[in-house]
Amino acid sequence: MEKTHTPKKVFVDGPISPQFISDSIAKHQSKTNIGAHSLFLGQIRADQKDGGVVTGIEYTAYTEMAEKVFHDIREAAFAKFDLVCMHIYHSLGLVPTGEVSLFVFVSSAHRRASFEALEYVVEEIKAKVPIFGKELIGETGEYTWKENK
Amino acid sequence: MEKTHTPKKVFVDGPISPQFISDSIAKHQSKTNIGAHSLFLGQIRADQKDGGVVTGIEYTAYTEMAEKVFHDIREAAFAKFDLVCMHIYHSLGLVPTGEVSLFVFVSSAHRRASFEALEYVVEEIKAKVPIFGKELIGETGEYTWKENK
Amino acid sequence: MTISILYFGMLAEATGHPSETWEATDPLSVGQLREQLLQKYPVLRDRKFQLAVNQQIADSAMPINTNAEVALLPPFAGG
Amino acid sequence: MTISILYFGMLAEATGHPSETWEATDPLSVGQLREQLLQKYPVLRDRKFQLAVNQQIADSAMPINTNAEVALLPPFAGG
Repeated sequence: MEKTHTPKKVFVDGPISPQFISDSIAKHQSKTNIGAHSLFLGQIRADQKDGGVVTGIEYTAYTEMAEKVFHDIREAAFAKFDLVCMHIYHSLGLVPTGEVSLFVFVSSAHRRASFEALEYVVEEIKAKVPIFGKELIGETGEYTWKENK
Repeated sequence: MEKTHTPKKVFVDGPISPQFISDSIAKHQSKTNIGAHSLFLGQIRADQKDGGVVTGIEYTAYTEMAEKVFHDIREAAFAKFDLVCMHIYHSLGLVPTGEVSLFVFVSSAHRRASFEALEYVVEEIKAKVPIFGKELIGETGEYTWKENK
Repeated sequence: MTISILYFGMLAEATGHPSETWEATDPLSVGQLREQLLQKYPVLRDRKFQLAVNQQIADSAMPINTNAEVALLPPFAGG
Repeated sequence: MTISILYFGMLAEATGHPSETWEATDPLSVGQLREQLLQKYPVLRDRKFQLAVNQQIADSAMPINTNAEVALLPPFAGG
């Protein structure tokens, strides 16, 4: 059990690579009280828009507030669910279509806590963290602003 | 959308490595209709038992039946949830404590389908697939037979 | 008729072998076979197990045909 | 009193700058500031946004103190 959850670095520059994800997984193999890991990866879709296909999302954030909100979500998840550990990473800057911009990683002794915490954390991030996304469209410099549902 | 879901190879010899997981993730970056991946990893816990600590699980299976059941679970998940793709891997043989024996990977356009499918698939595997596990205890050759709850 | 019986996990351990050929009278239901198995292997009486016939979980009423593959499955432990 | 205003995403685009210093009469509520902002930037009238005061989402009744940091936040798009 982690007893103190110091604020952790969430934002990373550009896409989150598969190698970064496997390194995170590998680091947890020494935590032998973990029986279940649940992971969520948000990947940029090539959605069709007026004017062309989405080629990537340019992320910006109100970073100071976002880091506080990430910390609050983290604390709330540890209070609600019986977790061993949790990591959240989110991209800033350009993330091309097909690449990963959000990585949520929750680990627990038994599977139910990890399922429930995963959903909770992802929904909270989508609803509460001041991150903004410009969806780049086609080859002509067009864009629209993304809005979470 | 995958339209035909031919039976896939599920069983792997020994632990599922972090590198194997990141290779699977990387292969999905060309599927640009995917917006959400949910992953589950079952990791072997060092549970305390009479006689010592669990050092690993030795998995065996009724493989012909297990492969059919995995296929049925896969088909049912595609019918129930709006998925783009799905992969299931399970270890046979010895998986030491701290290593991964089950890897479920579901991908969809939007997050809800991937959350729901992940839970569904993991619960179905635990309940229906004829896989058997001998929990090895301490250094003296003792063991108990594992039973899913 | 002849059927083939498979034992898995702790049941292979309890019976001392992973499989055997079983000579039985026809007709035979799953429930009847279970009784015969418990008679031959009293050690199975305090073990939980399900029976699968031709790789499908079977209830007691299901008839077993000749050449069927019957598996004794202890509790599952996948994952 | 002086407050500092931050504009994010499409709102920085709409107002033409990412931040400005705002001179206001004291007392000032979040709702009153919102009205003054809409008067200065009519383009904000058809934009959805929330206000955060010192990095906390604020409702209309909340008072704003001098040196506060007020942020205009368009819809969130994380993930």
